[in-house]
Amino acid sequence: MKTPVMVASGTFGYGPEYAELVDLNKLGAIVVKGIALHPTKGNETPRTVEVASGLINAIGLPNPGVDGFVEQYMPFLRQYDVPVIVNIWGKTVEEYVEVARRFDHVDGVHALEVNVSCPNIKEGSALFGTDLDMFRRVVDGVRGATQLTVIPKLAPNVSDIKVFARAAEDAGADGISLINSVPAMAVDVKTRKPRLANVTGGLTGPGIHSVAVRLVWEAAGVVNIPVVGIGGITKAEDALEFLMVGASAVAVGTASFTHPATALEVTDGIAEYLDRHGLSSVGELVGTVLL
Amino acid sequence: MKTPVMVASGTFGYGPEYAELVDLNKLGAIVVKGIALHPTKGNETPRTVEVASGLINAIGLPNPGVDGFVEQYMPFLRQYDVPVIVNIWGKTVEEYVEVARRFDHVDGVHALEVNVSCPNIKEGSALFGTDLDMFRRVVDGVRGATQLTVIPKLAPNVSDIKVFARAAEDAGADGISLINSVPAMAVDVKTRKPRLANVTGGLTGPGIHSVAVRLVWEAAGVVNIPVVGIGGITKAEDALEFLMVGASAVAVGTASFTHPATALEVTDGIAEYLDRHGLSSVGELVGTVLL
Amino acid sequence: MQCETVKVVHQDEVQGGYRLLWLDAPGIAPHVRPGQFVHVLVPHMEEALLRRPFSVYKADGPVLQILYKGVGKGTRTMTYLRPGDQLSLIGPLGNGYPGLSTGRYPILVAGGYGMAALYLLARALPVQGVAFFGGQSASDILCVDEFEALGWEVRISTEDGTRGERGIITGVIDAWWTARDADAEPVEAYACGPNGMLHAVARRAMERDWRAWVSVDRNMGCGVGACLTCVLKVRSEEGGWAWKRSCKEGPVFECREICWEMEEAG
Amino acid sequence: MQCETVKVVHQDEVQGGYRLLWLDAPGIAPHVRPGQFVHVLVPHMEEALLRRPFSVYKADGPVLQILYKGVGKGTRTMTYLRPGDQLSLIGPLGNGYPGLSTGRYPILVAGGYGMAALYLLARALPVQGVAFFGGQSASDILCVDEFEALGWEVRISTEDGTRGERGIITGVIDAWWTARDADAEPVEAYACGPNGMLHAVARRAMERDWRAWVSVDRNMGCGVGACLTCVLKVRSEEGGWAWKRSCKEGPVFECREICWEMEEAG
Ligand SMILES: Cc1cc2nc3c(=O)[nH]c(=O)nc-3n(C[C@H](O)[C@H](O)[C@H](O)COP(=O)(O)OP(=O)(O)OC[C@H]3O[C@@H](n4cnc5c(N)ncnc54)[C@H](O)[C@@H]3O)c2cc1C
Ligand SMILES: Cc1cc2nc3c(=O)[nH]c(=O)nc-3n(C[C@H](O)[C@H](O)[C@H](O)COP(=O)(O)OP(=O)(O)OC[C@H]3O[C@@H](n4cnc5c(N)ncnc54)[C@H](O)[C@@H]3O)c2cc1C
Ligand SMILES: Cc1cc2nc3c(=O)[nH]c(=O)nc-3n(C[C@H](O)[C@H](O)[C@H](O)COP(=O)(O)O)c2cc1C
Ligand SMILES: Cc1cc2nc3c(=O)[nH]c(=O)nc-3n(C[C@H](O)[C@H](O)[C@H](O)COP(=O)(O)O)c2cc1C
Ligand code: FES
Ligand code: FES
Repeated sequence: MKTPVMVASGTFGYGPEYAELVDLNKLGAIVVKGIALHPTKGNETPRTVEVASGLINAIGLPNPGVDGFVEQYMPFLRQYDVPVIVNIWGKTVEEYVEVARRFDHVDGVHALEVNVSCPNIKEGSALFGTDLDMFRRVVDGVRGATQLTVIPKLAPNVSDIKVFARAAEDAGADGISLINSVPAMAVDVKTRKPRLANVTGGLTGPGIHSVAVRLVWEAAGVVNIPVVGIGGITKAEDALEFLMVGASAVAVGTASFTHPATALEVTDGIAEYLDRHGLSSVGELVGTVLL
Repeated sequence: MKTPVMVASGTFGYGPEYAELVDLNKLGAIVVKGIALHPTKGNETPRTVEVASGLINAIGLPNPGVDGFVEQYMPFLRQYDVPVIVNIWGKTVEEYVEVARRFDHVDGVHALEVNVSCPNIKEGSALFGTDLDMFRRVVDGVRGATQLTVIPKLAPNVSDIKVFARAAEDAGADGISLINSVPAMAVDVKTRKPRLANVTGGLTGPGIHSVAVRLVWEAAGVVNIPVVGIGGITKAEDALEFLMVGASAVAVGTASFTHPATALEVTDGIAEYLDRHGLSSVGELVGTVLL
Repeated sequence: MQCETVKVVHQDEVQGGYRLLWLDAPGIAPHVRPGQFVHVLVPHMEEALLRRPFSVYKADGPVLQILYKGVGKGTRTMTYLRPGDQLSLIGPLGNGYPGLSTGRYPILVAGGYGMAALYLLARALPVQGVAFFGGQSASDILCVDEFEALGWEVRISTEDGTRGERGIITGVIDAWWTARDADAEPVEAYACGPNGMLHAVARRAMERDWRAWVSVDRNMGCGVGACLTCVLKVRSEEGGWAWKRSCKEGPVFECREICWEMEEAG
Repeated sequence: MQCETVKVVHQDEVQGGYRLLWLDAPGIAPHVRPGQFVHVLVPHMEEALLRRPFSVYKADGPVLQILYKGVGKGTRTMTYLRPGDQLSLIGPLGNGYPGLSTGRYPILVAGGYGMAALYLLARALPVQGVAFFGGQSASDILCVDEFEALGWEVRISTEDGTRGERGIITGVIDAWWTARDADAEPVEAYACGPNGMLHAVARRAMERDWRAWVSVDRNMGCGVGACLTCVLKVRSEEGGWAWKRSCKEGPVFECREICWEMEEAG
């Protein structure tokens, strides 16, 4: 990776959406919106609602399915010199495994991020992220189905993130990423209706940053595989916090909606920080928080 | 209660601190800062740090102990016509039980809020809030030790809040309150040091409101005892959301620091809402979210 | 499409809470087509993460104008903008209105800011027809002189009768339609306004064989097609439906595309 | 103490980034005692929840003045305040400086905004002594004329030598002390400035038998004693230590009270 700064799944489309505004070649990686075995329509609208320093979304993982994605978007993505990480999900362990298997030999796909933690899937998928046993089965299954780099993405709403981080490592994951959005809900008191058609959704944005830093710190402390820090990054300092508590890379999510070039600015800011402190690589920052 | 709007533990001192600014008689209840068996000094400084739409605190529960509190503050509080709820904590189940026993016959104390979820206690107290078995033992013990109303205060950082809500009800709690602060961390990237002496702390304020609404909704759905909604209230609408998803009362926390009179303004705002909608009591709003 | 830091040139109130904001946007303004919008990052509102979408009212050289009303947090904060203030704009966005089909007669139907949103189109169309403007009250009827100056006939209704006919605009449209020669050219309608108005236009278009382009107002997130917030249901080939992104494939749709019955709720 | 919505009367830059803010605060201003502070809710900064504490520089009738510098988010946002803008103030807060003990000679020691923070005291004290003002550069030396007008002798040092002696202010204090008559009245010092300066004054006070009141600058939450953010360690009766709240029992402490060795880190 040219930079440890990636763009997070679901917040950057499949690449083309931001290509006019952001030089894709300057991204650490593009993590595309979650892909399932078959095309999926996702939730009814409204799908997002803005709250204080946050956004709650219940998009519901609409996607063109593995084949649709490979056909519609991979030719575009292959034109760029940027690693493509496919975020995958399924409704059953078997679906996860099948999706992983299909991506195994797709030219231009560098890694699979395993979304076990999307709170917007009703059919039980949410449980993959908070039930340790189901989590293990999914990671195990995906690991067995592909030679690609496998990065389970952890849910924040668990009693002990360390247990999930270790389980991912034990199951042979090459890295972990965290956090996914935090389950949340908002009500329109005028109409007494939930603000999201799906009733609940996932909170993202600057408001969850400090929660994510704490979780990354806990998780990074118990595993030896690389950790990707995600949650509320809007500026270089936010990314540096993740690196210092133990992440080796980061991903910018919601902030791309506000400022499409956030990931590039974070990259520049990290470079300046290294310069100013006479450091030659990001690696020299990882896990250096002074306790 | 004259109003369902209380002030949350730790954000309103013991009463006198805000008495010049806020008419205490107009509060639904004062929940005082957490009290333990013996006087406690709390954490080193810095103890709080401001983040986007939030505050992270690691005060560490300094308090004058049961006897010190009763002696120093109860005479003051008895002058007012406002229910006093004492927030209690301990380092062991035995300590919780002993604190509860001592408050049992203290004149002017109306209820005990059992803080099992303060993330800033190192000696294992944090576990009371996330380990179901320890949670049960504490609530059981406190229940057995007092005739006072017992309100366990739930931690937000669990995989399934419903399990804890039901456990509280099963153990004989008279109500539950939630949420306590969300474990979080911030790093000063200039010094590479955590911004809090305690390294981690608890996030509160508007940024956690939607997470709290979701948790109250889930918890209220599985118990028949009253639920107190806490988290990020800054205006009447925020409190109304809690009521609509099933809370019977609410508590204002961090917002009192910003606007000391927030709780009174929320009370007024709820009254106006009832008026405008031709409702005669708050009860008519509880749990009325339209799904 | 680009993301440009632009400068406020001027801002003032037009009438009834509607305000006009002039922005110096040399990168974006020259490229705006009728019906396109810009995505505005409102300054001094850090706790709000999303940009706000606004149609471009006028675009002359490097300057573009937005006509808006303070309805919520973002638009109310915008009223504080002063000359020289900077803000970030993404645009031009969306597909905009198509040109007039040969042999068709153009009508415009607008409510609220929709009048502004149709101005560039009115200026670009080769033929001037009738513009129907509806509102609650006289203060909601905007830009009439501008349209008349372009050669359009403007017909007005207000619900309280303070300007034009009393009632909703579809009454005026229906009267015009009834009075119209049966063998006049077929109509091509362009509409922008509240969803109810758009649906009313759509129903008439489908009954009367008009072509009708409606610009829908959906809550938006990214504005560029990435977040899938702004989707609406359109008919798909196999008789089913599919989501389309109103920021990308819209905000303008031919009214037959939209699954109105399913959209009513949204 | 009250929570008052006050109006900005005026604001301008004094020098080197220091700004003077006049507030019409009829409820609070008349009650301010020297060394007390107000807790300001900075408007247009909704994502920041905490108020910012500022010493009162002057209080005349209903108007109080704050002298501040833009060092962070809150203070930089304050620079945008214009006459007529409203903001919420809690005050007066804290204990303030005590009067001069009989038979003592007063000296003031200040750095940065500390010069402003000592003005009301300088005006109130019955005896005028020497005021020692230290700063990085000439632009950090504030309010000198004001103090001289009150009859104080002002001695200055700057680290870069652009005003007064070159060096830190303790050098000037030490020279003054050495040159002083051995049998002059004992000293009572009042200090406000960076923690290092306060500690340096405290060391001298303890060696030389001065009484010394220092106003500490701790991060604050509530400002009224409820949150326990602003605590510092003071010596307790049994030879141990206890926390005191600098917003309530402080911000002014007699220097012997403070556990300096434990506070160094904070
Ligand atoms: C393509 C497009 C073009 C637009 N052009 C203009 C224009 O030229 N002039 C103009 O004044 N407005 C225009 N709008 C509407 C404008 O975007 C909203 O009024 C604005 O986003 C509201 O932001 P706010 O922060 O003030 O309101 P908020 O505080 O976000 O919301 C206030 C109220 O408005 C509702 N609301 C918020 N956003 C929308 C929305 N997009 N659609 C419907 N209701 C909404 C909320 O639900 C709430 O009830 C356009 C919208 C779209 C989608
Ligand atoms: C009793 C008291 C009286 C004060 N009087 C004045 C005054 O008269 N004039 C004046 O200019 N300032 C005064 N201050 C300091 C002033 O409160 C801070 O400069 C201000 O709170 C910074 O807010 P900010 O949002 O601009 O900075 P932030 O963005 O919050 O922080 C900017 C930097 O300043 C540091 N900082 C923030 N608050 C404080 C603090 N309270 N003490 C030390 N460092 C801090 C932060 O750690 C950060 O490095 C006083 C402080 C206290 C406690
Ligand atoms: C609109 C939206 C859609 C998202 N879709 C996905 C997704 O498909 N798969 C996934 O793993 N995470 C998804 N996420 C979560 C993000 O990848 C990221 O984990 C989260 O937004 C936290 O980062 P942020 O605070 O920087 O936004 C989505 C987030 C948003 C806001
Ligand atoms: C400074 C501070 C101290 C707190 N102390 C306690 C405490 O002693 N006991 C407790 O149960 N909760 C404590 N809390 C948590 C609050 O009671 C409340 O649950 C939390 O702040 C969420 O509400 P809010 O978002 O409205 O602040 C404290 C919160 C803050 C900010
Ligand atoms: S607003 Fe994000 S896809 Fe349209
Ligand atoms: S600032 Fe809250 S106790 Fe002092």
